[in-house]
Amino acid sequence: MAVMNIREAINQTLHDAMERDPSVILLGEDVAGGAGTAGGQEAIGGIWGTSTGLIGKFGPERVIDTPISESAIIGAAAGAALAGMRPVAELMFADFIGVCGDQLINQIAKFRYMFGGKARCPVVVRLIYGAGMNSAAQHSQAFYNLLTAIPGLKVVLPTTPADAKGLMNEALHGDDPVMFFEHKALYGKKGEVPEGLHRVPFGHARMAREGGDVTIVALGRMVSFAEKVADKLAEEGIGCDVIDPRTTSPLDEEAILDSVEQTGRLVVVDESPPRCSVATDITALVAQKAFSSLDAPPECVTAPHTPIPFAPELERAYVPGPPAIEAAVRRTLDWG
Amino acid sequence: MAVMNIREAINQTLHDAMERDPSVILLGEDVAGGAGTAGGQEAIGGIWGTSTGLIGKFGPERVIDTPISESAIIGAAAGAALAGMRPVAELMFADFIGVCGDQLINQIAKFRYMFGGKARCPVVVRLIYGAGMNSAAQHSQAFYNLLTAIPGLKVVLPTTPADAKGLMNEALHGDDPVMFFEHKALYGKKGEVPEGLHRVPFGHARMAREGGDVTIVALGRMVSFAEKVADKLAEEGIGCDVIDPRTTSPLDEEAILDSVEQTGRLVVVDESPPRCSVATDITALVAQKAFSSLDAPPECVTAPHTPIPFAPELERAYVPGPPAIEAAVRRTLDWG
Amino acid sequence: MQYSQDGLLRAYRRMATIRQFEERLHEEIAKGEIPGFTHLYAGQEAAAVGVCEHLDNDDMIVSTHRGHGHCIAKGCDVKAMMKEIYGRRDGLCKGRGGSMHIADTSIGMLGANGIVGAGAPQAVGAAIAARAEGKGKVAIAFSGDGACNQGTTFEAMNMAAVISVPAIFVFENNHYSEHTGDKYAVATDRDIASRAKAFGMEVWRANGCDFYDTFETMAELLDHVRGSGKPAAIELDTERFYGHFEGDPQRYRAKGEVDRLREERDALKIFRAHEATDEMLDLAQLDAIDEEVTALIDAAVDEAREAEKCDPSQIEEDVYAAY
Amino acid sequence: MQYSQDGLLRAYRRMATIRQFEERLHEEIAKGEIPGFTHLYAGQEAAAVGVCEHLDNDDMIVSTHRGHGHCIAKGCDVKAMMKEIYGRRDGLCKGRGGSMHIADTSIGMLGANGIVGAGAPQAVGAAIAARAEGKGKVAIAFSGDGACNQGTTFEAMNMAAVISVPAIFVFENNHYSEHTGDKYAVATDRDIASRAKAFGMEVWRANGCDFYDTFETMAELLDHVRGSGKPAAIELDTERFYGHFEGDPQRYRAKGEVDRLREERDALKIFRAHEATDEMLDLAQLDAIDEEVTALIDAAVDEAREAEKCDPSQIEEDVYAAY
Ligand SMILES: Cc1ncc(C[n+]2csc(CCOP(=O)(O)OP(=O)(O)O)c2C)c(N)n1
Ligand SMILES: Cc1ncc(C[n+]2csc(CCOP(=O)(O)OP(=O)(O)O)c2C)c(N)n1
Ligand SMILES: [Mg+2]
Ligand SMILES: [Mg+2]
Repeated sequence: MAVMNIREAINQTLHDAMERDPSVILLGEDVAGGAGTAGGQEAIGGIWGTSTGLIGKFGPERVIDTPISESAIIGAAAGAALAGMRPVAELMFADFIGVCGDQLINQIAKFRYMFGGKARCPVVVRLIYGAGMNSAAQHSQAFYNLLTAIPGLKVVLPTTPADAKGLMNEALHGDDPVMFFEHKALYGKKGEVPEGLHRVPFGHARMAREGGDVTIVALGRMVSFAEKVADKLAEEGIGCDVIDPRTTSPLDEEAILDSVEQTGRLVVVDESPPRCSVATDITALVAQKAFSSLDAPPECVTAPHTPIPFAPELERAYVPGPPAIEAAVRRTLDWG
Repeated sequence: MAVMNIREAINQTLHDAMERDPSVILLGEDVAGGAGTAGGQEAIGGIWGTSTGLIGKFGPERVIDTPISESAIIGAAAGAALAGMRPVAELMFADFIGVCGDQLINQIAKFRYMFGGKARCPVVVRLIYGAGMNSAAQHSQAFYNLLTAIPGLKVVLPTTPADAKGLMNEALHGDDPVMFFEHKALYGKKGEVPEGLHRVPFGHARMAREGGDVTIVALGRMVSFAEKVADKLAEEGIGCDVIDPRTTSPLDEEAILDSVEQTGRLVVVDESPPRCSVATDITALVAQKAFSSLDAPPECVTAPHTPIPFAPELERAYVPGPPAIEAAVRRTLDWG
Repeated sequence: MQYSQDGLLRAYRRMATIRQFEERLHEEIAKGEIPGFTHLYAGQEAAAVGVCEHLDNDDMIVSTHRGHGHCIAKGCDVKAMMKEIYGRRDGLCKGRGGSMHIADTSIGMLGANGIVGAGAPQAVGAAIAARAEGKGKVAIAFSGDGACNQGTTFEAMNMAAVISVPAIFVFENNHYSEHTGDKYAVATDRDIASRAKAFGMEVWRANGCDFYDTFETMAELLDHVRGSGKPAAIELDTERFYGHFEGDPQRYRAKGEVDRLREERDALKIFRAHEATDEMLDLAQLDAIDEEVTALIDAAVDEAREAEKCDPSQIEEDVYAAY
Repeated sequence: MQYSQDGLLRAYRRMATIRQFEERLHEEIAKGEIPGFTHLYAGQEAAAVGVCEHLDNDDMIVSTHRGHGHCIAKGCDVKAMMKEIYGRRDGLCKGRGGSMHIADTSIGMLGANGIVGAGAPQAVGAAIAARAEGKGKVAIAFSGDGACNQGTTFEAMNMAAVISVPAIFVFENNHYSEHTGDKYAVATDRDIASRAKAFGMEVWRANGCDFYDTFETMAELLDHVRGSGKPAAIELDTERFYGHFEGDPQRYRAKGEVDRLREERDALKIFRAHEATDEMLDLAQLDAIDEEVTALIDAAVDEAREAEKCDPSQIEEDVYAAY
C-alpha cells in the first residue's frame, strides 16, 4: 500500500473519480486558481492543495473556478446533481455554511423526500474545518453538529488517509448528499492507503484503540488526541476503547453502545462548543440506550461556549486537548 | 390584568417599546405591507398580524418594509445595532435562517467577543416557526437547536402571552442578540398579561406543572401537550413536573436538575428532529449532572429524522403529541 | 413567425389547463378541502406556456412557490399534481411535497421551491449538465419580481455569465411580491431586465400576458442561447389574478384592479382575440378544448378527493437513498 | 479643488503609516512571529485614505478581511492594532479578533470582517442609524472585486436604494480575488460601477492609487449623498502589492507585475510626484513624516512584542453582555 497524507489521498481519489466517471465535476473558489490572470491556469490547485493537477487533466468545464458566491456554488451543485451529475463542491472554510445554508439545509437535504423519492441529489460538499491555526472566530469552526441535525444529509469526518479515500469513494458512489468535513490540521497526517476503488461504508465506526475500561468516542482531529491519552493510560494498565465514528450521520450507534456496555464509562471528545453538539447527541444516545450499563456519569470534553479566539494562548485553551481528555477519563474511573 | 393572545401581546409590546425608545426600529418583509402599491401603506401589518398599527404610528423610517433579501435584513439589523440602535428584524419563517445564516452565526453572534467586548449588537430577530399548518418541509421547521448551538446568541421560546411580552421586553433591554422564536400555532393562545414594563429574565424556567414523580421538559408548543398529559396522569395519581425552559440559551440548568433530583425520571419533548437537538442537549446535561439521581433511562420525544411532510396524516405523525409523551412517561415509570 | 395549428392548439390547451386548474383550486380551497397554503398562477399562463412550448423533456426548468403553471406547461401529469396538492399518497410526490414542492425530474421539471431565490443557482447547475451533454439543451430559472432581489439570483446570473453556460433567467414581473409593489422593492435604472444586462448578458422583454409575444421573443432568446452557449434573461410583464396566497385580503390592490386585469390582461382572452382575427384557428376548436379541460379538471378533483390518504407508517421513507 | 497643507500632510501621514505598517508586518510575518493569516493592504493606501479623509468619527465604515488600511485611515490606534495582530491581551480587541477582526466602534470603525460580502448589508444598517440621527452622516462599505459577486453585496445595494439611506459602496478593484482575476469573475456590461448603476444609484469611478483623484471624486459623491440622503457607489482602480495572504506564492501574477506596479502605481510615489510639481508641500515635510512614521511603527512592533500575552482564564469573557 502506498503511504501518503490526507491531502494527497483526497487529491488522488478525486483524480481517479474524475477519470472513471465523466459526471463528476468540481466547483469552488480557486479550485484550479488563476482564471482570468496573466499567470494562467492552475496557479494554485486549490488553496488547500487538494485539487492540484485536476484542471490540467479535465479542463475548465469540469474543474470550475467560481466567483465568490457560495450560495451559487452549492445551488449549482444541487441543480447539476438533479440533472444527473455528481458535483463535488468545495467550501474553502466550513465556517461559510452560513453563506449558503439554505442550499444545504432546505434544498439538497430535502429534494429526495419532498419530491416523493424520485429525485436524486448526490452532491458532495467538501467543508474544510477546524481550529488550530489561529484563524480566529470566522475561519476555524467545527460545524458538523449543525449539519448532523439536518435529516437528509450525511455527514462524514475522515481522520486517516485511508478513510479519506474510502469515505470519498463511498460518497461518490451513493445517491445521497454528503457533507465531507476535512480538518485543516489533519491534511498532513500520513498513513497507508489501499489501492483501487477502496470504499468505507458510512455508519461503521473505526476502533482506533481497544482497551475495555473506558469508552472514548472522539471526532475528527480529537481522535489522535484520544489515541495519545489511551496510549499513555495503557502504560498504567488503564484500557481505553477509542472509537472514531467516521460518520456522524449515519452514526454507528451499535459500536458505541457495545463498547459502553462493556466499559460502563463514556467520554465524548468534540471540537465544537458544547450546546446541541455531537457530544451531547452521543451522550444522550448512551444515556437512553445503555442506561443500565453506565457506571459513572458520561463526560463531554468540548470547546467552551465561546466563539473561537485568535490569540494562540486562547485558541490552545479553546481546543480540547489530551490533558482535558485524560482528566475526564480519570474522573469516570474515580467516580462513585 | 388584560387577557390577550400571544399575537396581541407581541404587537402591544412592540408598540410600547417603539414609543418608549426611539432607537427601536422594525425591519422585514411586509412588516407594514403595501409599500409601492395603489392600496397604500399598512395593507397587512405583517403577515402574522404582529406588527399591525406600527407604521401608522411610527412611519416608514422606523417600520421598514424590505425587499426579499434576508441577508440584507439581518445584516442591516446588525449594522444598525453596532451603530447604536435596537433593531427588531422579522424572519417571516424561521426556515429562512439558511438564507441569512452568516449574519446570524458569524456576525451578530461574534461581534462582542471578536471586538474585545467593546461592541454591542442588541438585535432581536423574530423567527416564526413550527409545524402544524401543513406548510411542508421548508416552512415548518423548529430550528432553535441550530442557534442554541451558537455561542454569542440567546435563544428564546415564549409559550404564553405573558412570557411573550416579558421575554420581548427583556430582549429589548439587554445588550445581546436575541433569537426570538414565535410558534405560529401558538399565536392565538390566550392568557393574562401584566401591565407596564413586564420583564421575564432569561435563563429562568417556568414550572408549568408540579407533580414530583416525573420531570417533563417541554419546548415551545410542546409545553401545552405536556400539560395535557400531566393533567391526565394526575387523575391517576401520577405527578408530573412540567418545565418550560422559556430560553434554551441561557438554559436554566438548575430548575431541570433540581426536578430530576427529586423525580429520578426525565422526559424531554422537542418539536425538532432528534439529532443534535435541544432534547439531546438537555438529556446529556442530566446524564452528566444528575447521574446518580436518575432511576430510569431518560426519554427524548422528538420529531423523526425526516424533513417535514406535507400531507396532514404525515405531518400529524411527524409532530410529537400527547400520546407519545404519555407513553414515554409511562416507560420511565415502568422501568426496571 | 410561423405557427402550426397543432402547436397553437397545444399552447392554448396548456394555458386553459392552468387557468382552470387554478380557478378550481380557488373554489376547493375556499371549501377547506386542501391543506396548507397555496399560491395560484392564474393570470400568468402566457408566461409559463410561452416559455415552455419551446422546450422538450431534456430541457430543464426550476420553478417557484407559485409553480403549478410551470409544472403544467412543462408537462407534469395534471391528475397526479392535483392529488399531490390534496396531499394524497399517490400524488406526484407521494403527498410529501404539496403545492410548493412539485417536481418531476424525468421530464426536466426540477422542482417548485418554497424558498424565494433558491432556484436560480440550481438552474446554473442544470445548465452545466446541459453543457456537458452537448446537445444544445438549456436550463431555465423562473423568478418573480420579488425573487429578483434575493442575493442568490444575482449570484446565479453572474456565475452563469462567468462560466458561460446555457442558463436562462425568466423574470415574471407580476408587480407584487406578497403585499409589496415592484416599484418599491426593485431599485433599478430601468427595469429587472436592465439589471440582468449589467452582467453582460443579452436580455429581452415581452408581454407575459400575450402568448405570441412571449413565444416569439423566447424564440429569439433561445436562438441566441443555443447558438452561443451563453446565458440570457427575459422580463415578462404579467399579472396575478388572485391574492399572494389563498386567503390574502389583498388590501394593497387598487379598487377594481383585478376586474380591469381580467378584462384587459387575460392571456386566454388575448389569445382568442388574436385568433379571431387570424386564419389559423377556429374559435370553436378553443371552445372544445375548454370543455375537454373542464372534464379533465373535474376528473382530477374527483380522483384526488377519492384517492387514498397517506399512511403515517411511511413517514420515514425516501429521506435517503440508503442510510 | 482646494486643499489645506494640514489636510495633505495628514493624508500623507496616514498613507505612509499604512504602507509602513504593512511592509513591516510582511517582515515580521516572515520571521514567524505573528499568528494566523494576514492580508496586507499595501498598494491600496490612496483608496482608504482618499475615502476616509472626508469622514469624522460619527461617519461609519465597515471593512473587509484586508482591513488594516481602513482601520488606520479611520483613525484606529496603530499601536493597539499592532498588539491585536500579535494577539496580545491589550490589543485593540484584547487579542481575540486578530488581523481580520479589528474594530473600534467608538470612532465609527464597525469592523474588519473575515466573511467576504458580510459588510455591505451592515453598512445599510449603519446608514439607517445615520438617517435616524439626522446629522448628515454616512455609512461606507468597503468591498473588493471579489466581494462584489457575493449576493449580500447586491442585496445591500438594492435595499439601500429602496429604503433610501446614505450608504456608500466603495469597490476597491485590485483585480484579484485570491488567485482569480476580476476579468474572469466579474461579469459586467462594463465594470463594477455599472452594475451598481443598474440599481438606479449614482456612481463614480476613480484611480484608487491616486489620492487626489480618489479624494476629489469622493467629495462629489459625498455632496450627492449628504444632499440627497441616497446611496451611491464608487469603483476605485487600485493594486495589491503583496500576495492575497502572506505566504501566497502568487503564481497567477504576470512576470515582473509587482515591480511594474511599484514603479507606476505606487500611491506614495504618485503623491510625491504630484507635490513635486505643486506649491502646497515641501518634499522634506514628507520625508520628515516618513521618519516619524518609521519611529511609530518601530515602537508599535517593539511594544507589541513585549506586551503581555493573553491569559487563558479570560477565554469566556465578553461572549455576552450578561448571560
Ligand atoms: C427566502 C424567502 N423569503 C421569503 C419568503 C416568503 N415569500 C413567499 S413568496 C414571497 C413573494 C415572492 O414574490 P415574487 O418573487 O414576485 O413571486 P410571486 O409571489 O409574485 O409569484 C415571499 C416574500 C420565502 N418563501 N422565501
Ligand atoms: C464568504 C467567504 N468566501 C470566501 C472567503 C475566502 N476569501 C477570503 S478573501 C477572498 C478574496 C476576496 O477578494 P476581494 O473581495 O477582491 O478582496 P481582496 O482580497 O482583493 O482585498 C476570498 C475568496 C471568505 N473569507 N468568505
Ligand atoms: Mg411577483
Ligand atoms: Mg480584490
